[in-house]
Amino acid sequence: MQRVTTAAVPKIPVLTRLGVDSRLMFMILAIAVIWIAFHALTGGIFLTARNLWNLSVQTASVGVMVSGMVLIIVMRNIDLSIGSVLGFTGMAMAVINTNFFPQNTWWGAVLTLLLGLVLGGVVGAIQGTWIARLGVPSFIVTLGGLLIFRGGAWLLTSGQTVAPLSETFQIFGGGLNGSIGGLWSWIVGVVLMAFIVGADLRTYGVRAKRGLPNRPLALQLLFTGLSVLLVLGFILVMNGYPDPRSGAPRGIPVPVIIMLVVTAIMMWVVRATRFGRYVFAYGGNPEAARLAGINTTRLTILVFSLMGVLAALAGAIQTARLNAGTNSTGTLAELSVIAAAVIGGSSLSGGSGSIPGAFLGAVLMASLINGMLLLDLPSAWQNVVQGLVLVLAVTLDVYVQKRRTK
Amino acid sequence: MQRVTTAAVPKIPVLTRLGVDSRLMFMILAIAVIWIAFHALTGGIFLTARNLWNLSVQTASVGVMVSGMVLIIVMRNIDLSIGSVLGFTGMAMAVINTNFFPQNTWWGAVLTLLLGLVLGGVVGAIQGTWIARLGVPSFIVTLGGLLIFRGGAWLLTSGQTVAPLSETFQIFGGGLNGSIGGLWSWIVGVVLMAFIVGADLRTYGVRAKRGLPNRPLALQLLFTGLSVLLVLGFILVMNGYPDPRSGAPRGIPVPVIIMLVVTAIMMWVVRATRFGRYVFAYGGNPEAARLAGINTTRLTILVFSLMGVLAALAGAIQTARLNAGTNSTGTLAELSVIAAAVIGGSSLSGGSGSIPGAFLGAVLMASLINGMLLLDLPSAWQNVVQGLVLVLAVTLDVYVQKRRTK
Amino acid sequence: MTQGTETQTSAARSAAGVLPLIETRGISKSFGGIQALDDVAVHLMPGEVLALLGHNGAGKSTLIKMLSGAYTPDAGQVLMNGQEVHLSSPRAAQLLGIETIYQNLALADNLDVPANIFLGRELLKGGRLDEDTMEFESRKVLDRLKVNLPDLKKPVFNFSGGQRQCIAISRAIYFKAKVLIMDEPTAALGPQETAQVNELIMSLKNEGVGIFLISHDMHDVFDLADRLTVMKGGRVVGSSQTAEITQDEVLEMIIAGKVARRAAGLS
Amino acid sequence: MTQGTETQTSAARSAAGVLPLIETRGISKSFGGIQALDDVAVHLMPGEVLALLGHNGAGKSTLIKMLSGAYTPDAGQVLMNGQEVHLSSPRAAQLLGIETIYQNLALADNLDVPANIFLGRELLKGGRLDEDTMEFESRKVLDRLKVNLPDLKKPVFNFSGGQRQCIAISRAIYFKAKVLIMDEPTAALGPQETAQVNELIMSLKNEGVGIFLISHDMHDVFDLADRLTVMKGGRVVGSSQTAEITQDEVLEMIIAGKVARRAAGLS
Amino acid sequence: AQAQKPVVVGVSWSNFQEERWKTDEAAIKAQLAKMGAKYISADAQSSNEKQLSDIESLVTRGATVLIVLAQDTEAVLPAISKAKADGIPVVSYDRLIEDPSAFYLSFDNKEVGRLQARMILAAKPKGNYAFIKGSPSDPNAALLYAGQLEVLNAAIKSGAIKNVGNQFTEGWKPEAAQTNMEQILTANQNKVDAVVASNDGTAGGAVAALASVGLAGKVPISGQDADKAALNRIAKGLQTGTVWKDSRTLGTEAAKIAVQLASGAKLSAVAGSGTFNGGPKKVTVNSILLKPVVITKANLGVLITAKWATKAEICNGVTGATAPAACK
Ligand SMILES: Nc1ncnc2c1ncn2[C@@H]1O[C@H](COP(=O)(O)OP(=O)(O)OP(=O)(O)O)[C@@H](O)[C@H]1O
Ligand SMILES: Nc1ncnc2c1ncn2[C@@H]1O[C@H](COP(=O)(O)OP(=O)(O)OP(=O)(O)O)[C@@H](O)[C@H]1O
Ligand SMILES: O[C@@H]1[C@@H](O)[C@H](O)OC[C@H]1O
Ligand SMILES: [Mg+2]
Ligand SMILES: [Mg+2]
Repeated sequence: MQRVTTAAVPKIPVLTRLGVDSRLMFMILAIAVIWIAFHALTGGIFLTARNLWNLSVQTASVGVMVSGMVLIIVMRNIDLSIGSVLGFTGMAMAVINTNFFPQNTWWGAVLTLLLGLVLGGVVGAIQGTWIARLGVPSFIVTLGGLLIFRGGAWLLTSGQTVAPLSETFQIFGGGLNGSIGGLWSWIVGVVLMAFIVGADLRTYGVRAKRGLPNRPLALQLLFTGLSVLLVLGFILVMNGYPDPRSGAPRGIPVPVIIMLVVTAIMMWVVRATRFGRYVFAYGGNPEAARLAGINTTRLTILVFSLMGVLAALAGAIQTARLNAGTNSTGTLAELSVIAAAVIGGSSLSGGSGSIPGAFLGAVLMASLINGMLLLDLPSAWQNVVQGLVLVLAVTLDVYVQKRRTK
Repeated sequence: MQRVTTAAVPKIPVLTRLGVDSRLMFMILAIAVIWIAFHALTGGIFLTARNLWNLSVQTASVGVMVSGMVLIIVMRNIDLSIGSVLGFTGMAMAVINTNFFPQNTWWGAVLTLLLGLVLGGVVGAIQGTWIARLGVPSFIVTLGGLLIFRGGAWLLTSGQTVAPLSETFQIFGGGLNGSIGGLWSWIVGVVLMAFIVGADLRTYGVRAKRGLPNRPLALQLLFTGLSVLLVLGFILVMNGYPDPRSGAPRGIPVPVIIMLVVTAIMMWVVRATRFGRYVFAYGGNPEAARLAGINTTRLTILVFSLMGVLAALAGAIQTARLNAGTNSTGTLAELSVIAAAVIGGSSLSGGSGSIPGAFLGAVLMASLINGMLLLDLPSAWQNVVQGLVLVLAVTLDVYVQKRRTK
Repeated sequence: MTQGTETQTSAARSAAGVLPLIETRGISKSFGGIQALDDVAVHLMPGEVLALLGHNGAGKSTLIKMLSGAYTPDAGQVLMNGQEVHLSSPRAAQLLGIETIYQNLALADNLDVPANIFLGRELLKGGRLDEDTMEFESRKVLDRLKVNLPDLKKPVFNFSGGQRQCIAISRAIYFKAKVLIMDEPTAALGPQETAQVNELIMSLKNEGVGIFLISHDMHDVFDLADRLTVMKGGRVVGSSQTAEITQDEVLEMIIAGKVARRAAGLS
Repeated sequence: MTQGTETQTSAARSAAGVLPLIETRGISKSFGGIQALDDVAVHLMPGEVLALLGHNGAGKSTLIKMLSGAYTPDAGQVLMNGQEVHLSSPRAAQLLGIETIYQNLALADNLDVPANIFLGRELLKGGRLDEDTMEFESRKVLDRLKVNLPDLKKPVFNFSGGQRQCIAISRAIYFKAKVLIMDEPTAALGPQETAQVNELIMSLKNEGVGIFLISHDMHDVFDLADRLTVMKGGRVVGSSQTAEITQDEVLEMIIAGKVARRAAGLS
Repeated sequence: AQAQKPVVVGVSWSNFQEERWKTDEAAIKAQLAKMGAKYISADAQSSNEKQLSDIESLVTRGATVLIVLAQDTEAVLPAISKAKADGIPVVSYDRLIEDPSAFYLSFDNKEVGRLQARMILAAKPKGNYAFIKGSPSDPNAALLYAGQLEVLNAAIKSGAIKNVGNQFTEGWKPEAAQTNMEQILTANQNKVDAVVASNDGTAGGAVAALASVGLAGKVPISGQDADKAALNRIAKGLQTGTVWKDSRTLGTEAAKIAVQLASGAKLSAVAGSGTFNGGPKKVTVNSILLKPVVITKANLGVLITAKWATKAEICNGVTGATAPAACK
């Protein structure tokens, strides 16, 4: 048979071939563009150590919660209550911290936090149980939660602001004493870099030995090098913003450490644990997950409890940062968190989502707000620009993803 | 073979057998219980003509939008922008009405409304096109819309409230001159009752002639009778609240007429038109709808345009009711509307939803808020109670539905 | 692609004066690195039943999705009656008289049986959906398949595998097609239902409808098909008149991906 | 329900000293008015292949879903080795050694092949998922089916019908079962893949596994099954050893819903 | 007959987010209880639409007089005219409602803005000023800002004062104010010499931002409402001052006036009333305007004497030489 053909060379997308997640690359690129644009527009302010340091703290609260929201969304659920749970647990911690523990003891702060996290977990578990056992849509249950816990936050103190908190508790907020200092930052940084190099090389070696496909060695080295540089840059930035009192580097703020640790753990959970696998299986096909013998009820309850704990953690960060428990803390936070998750590639129809993507989504949103405030744009224009950039960034992303799989 | 059996008489659910939609029945029951409870708790205030008249007006804005949201949700989408679009179009109409048309002409009011509706339709069409053609998740596009049009509402007048509007435009809000009076209400009522009797009997006759299953005649008569009584009661209530100036009955408020007409049309669209059928087909299986030759892009754009028009209609009602365009009008309306749709049985995973259900959902929510206001509860407690009742009502509903199909 | 590069076989057919009802030339399609179809040419004559055979993942479903407008090819042409056509959407294919039964059935699970059968082509009466007539017509077409459906007005979600397949078949046969594409239509059917479908295929064939039949059932293929084409790994292995080949030779083509020695001349 | 009302046949079997591996008694199930199963009693001996036959919608899939823990019966009992068991969830059935291949395949479309095969029973190494071993083992079990899968690490969403079926089969056979339930396992498979599955059934049978095989393919049933049971409209029409009945008689049972005269004594 | 009917006072609040409203409410309740009138209320939760419904339901519940804290002074008018039609008198509370049928009782919001600006101007006559404004959807935020600018305009024109950043605070949220302040500081390399914050909640957020760059206590910052947390900050020297609107007086007055009006008194007959026409539409209304008091470190004691806050609340954690007189 004679061949009648017009081209069609099989085209494996170059990024896939190189083992690079194109979505993450795109998001990093988008953030880079936004950063550089703001840097130019603000006359060189945006990309200063000081502003990036602030940006990192401003991202922390959403950044802590968004990984939990990814799991919820992957499981075809939604949690509208997190802003209220944040406010409620934050207020509870403020009350506990100022009333029940001697000020300025380490254990007072830690115990306050723990009680807050337990409270968040319980609240989440109740909502999760309601959803999983009674089959009530999560939208309704958590909308109820939104109302109930917002009211609850007010009722705790009849609307009074609770301030100030103990100095030790304020550490969670990343204020003047809320970062780990230059030396510790370097220690963290060096450990991290060593870990990256070690892990990358080990994986490469193992795969090579087993004959599994690998990136070209040079490329792998480039990647490892870039990761190391990223960590280095991060530490340099964090240490580049001095404490105004002493002039010594501040180092990484505690809320940022919390955010990074949460993100790292959650990435690990999704990649390497049964729990993470089950969350995605359920999202892909709830019935298949059940038929495979997975206890889907327990899974749902767990995920909502986790979300509650993370909301409480964010509540601690916000309350400590503000150095006050207020009844409005966390209002509308659910929207920012859901938005960050969706920007990062979570689909509300379930089954897909990415923790690092969501993290970058949170960074993108926070960068937009941060930059526009530097420009001193009127808030109405801020809304408009934020809306436009949001839509455009995701549109570009969708376009890139489509071209890739075409 | 010997039979070994424990019972298992085939049990066709009694409601299904009688041709009654159990979900609607349940919701009506739930509303009835809530009404009666409030009536008792408020010492006989809730079920007065005056309060029900107010309740009907308070329901109008959400009631007008919720049917559009049902279609959007059925199609596996969401529209977060409607509150902002409501505010934006409302503000635009206020500006148009006060600046461009001579006050107090009929055509000025109508033209203002038309321009507003067109604006809403265009805004919706743009969002719909973005979603359908570029494949960007509706959550993102309409979240962008939420930000953009909220900013836009502010920018239209630099945040200034625009007031007062022309007296003719105020009619859309159901204020002092915004109802149709006793005589016209009776005319509407009688026509409606005649229509119900006619339609029911015709349907019954046709089905009987074709040998299709019918309700027992007595039951059908009971149902028709109940419907007629409902209309009668409605008219009596609407005419039971006198105009304080003249003492004459107010009659049905214009926004309530708008809401009822929109609901009736949308019910018809869903039941009897291809458009409605396609919306549900798409929701059930988007790929199947496409493969069946349905132009799913156009469908999506149409549905979002429709939503935009309805949001503008609600914007006219709200603005006229406030007799002012304010930049905060409609804030958080999206949440109430989505909640009403979900309470009424729309599933956020798509494919299912009911217009009358959503309408009843809107009534239920509005009743809760209205009733709670009549009680002397502090607002924080109101939030808590509202959240609890919401969750409980839907839980019961879910429980009833499950038992029915078990 | 120019006419000059047309395949010999199709040139030969044109010479004989009968144009194929539908024909593909050089169709290729890849999905993110997987070459699902590579330079595929098939054709179908009026009143002919062409069986498409091949191992799982050979590319049969992908090929017919090009013809039904579900996918667009990366390269290649589709011709109907010698004219190039652009099957850019399922609607476009329907309008040209191509009806398809998809392997995954493609039903809207939340709708009832008549709604699925008439989806996209609802009957109207006085501007509104004519539910009664659609129900009546559905009952008629389903009865031809002798399938047992307890209640047509239920959402098809919970119907059994075979019941769903019958609904999908009814969808495609109700609207008079010129080309009927059937992707494993009887895979889930019971013996009686299968017999009905086979009977149906024969009667449509006699009405001049061209039929693509994808099937793994060698008995059915040899009972029904005039000609068969075997695919492997996205390419056409070869074609033959069913009368001129044996089941074992076909099996060898499927498994080995080579034209059996005796059948080689026929392709 | 008391032991006293046990069926004669099962009493007879107990007398013979061999308890059925699994047995249902008086199972009924209805869905919102549709009686999908009505007083069904079946049993399966170790190392036996029991074919379940019947028209579309007869209730075959519904029956086996009771045994796999997917549904709970409205009435009736399930016994394993003479002991009543409560198959309250798919997990419960798995733990009792019952593995199932569902007709609708039940795959998590967004996960890759190894993730689907090991779903719910992932291999761990040092507390984390052992992806490499799972991939390796998946490859092994898939190779037994001679199926062609281009890339195991892709989400199964886009795999062809037959490829998906092979994944579902691998899922069920990887974990050593006592009872294997196969709901139309070869419906979408090519001839080579079907042959492999059939071979597999025979070897599992020889290992003493009891197998429920739902199939519409009379050839396969007569090749593989020791015994067959025909259902119609949610009830058991009759059962027979395959050796003692002809294909035509079975067909008559399926279509007429009555035990063929000659086979009547066997039921 | 009028006298026999018990007086029911319906109070429509715009929201309860700022802690001061609880105090207002308590004062109104206490006074009404004294006078044997009944108190009923509703909270519009910052929504114009809800306030309309709220007022409707207050009337439905039998309110014979209304006290309205308007969310939007224009958008509340339909409710006022409805009430008027029903013959129900209205006290416009704290925020002006430009309808002659409503009695205006307030601390003038623009005046509050002026006081805030003056307090800061006194502390820092020259330099870079940042403005932390209120909620963009709260018309009072604009009034406050207008008052602030009125005082500062001359200095701004002369170049003595530079407006280096002015941001609305979404929903008056302290956390939003904090982020806004951080960015203003960053944009100006900390060269912010004074902050005009529109209330104490937002001041709290701004102070937290100042604290994290070591500027808390060094940069003058205003407020309003005399929230307890703010008083503590003033005592600690972290906030310059606040504008105290003794909402107890306001509440008590409002209750008294409401009862008078309910028993048929003419608006102009209310003891101590004058007229006011300083609103944007220059409508003349009957009014009583109370004097807001500027509270700074120097006169914190006033609040203790007035039992607004306890010494313990104000002086919590305040020690050393810099402690204000009130805490010694
Ligand atoms: N949308 C898609 N994305 C990625 N790969 C695809 C897609 N559709 C099909 N494939 C791949 O293309 C190949 C051909 O698939 P196709 O469905 O055409 O096979 P088939 O011959 O119909 O097989 P079967 O007999 O099992 O139905 C398979 O390897 C399949 O995995
Ligand atoms: N979840 C359900 N809800 C309602 N009806 C159901 C449900 N599951 C099955 N049915 C009905 O019960 C009957 C038996 O279905 P089942 O799937 O058991 O048939 P089957 O014998 O497996 O048929 P097939 O050969 O087509 O797979 C059918 O009429 C079907 O419509
Ligand atoms: O007292 C302030 C009030 O006047 C303003 O309208 O809202 C915020 C409050 O702090
Ligand atoms: Mg196929
Ligand atoms: Mg079946």
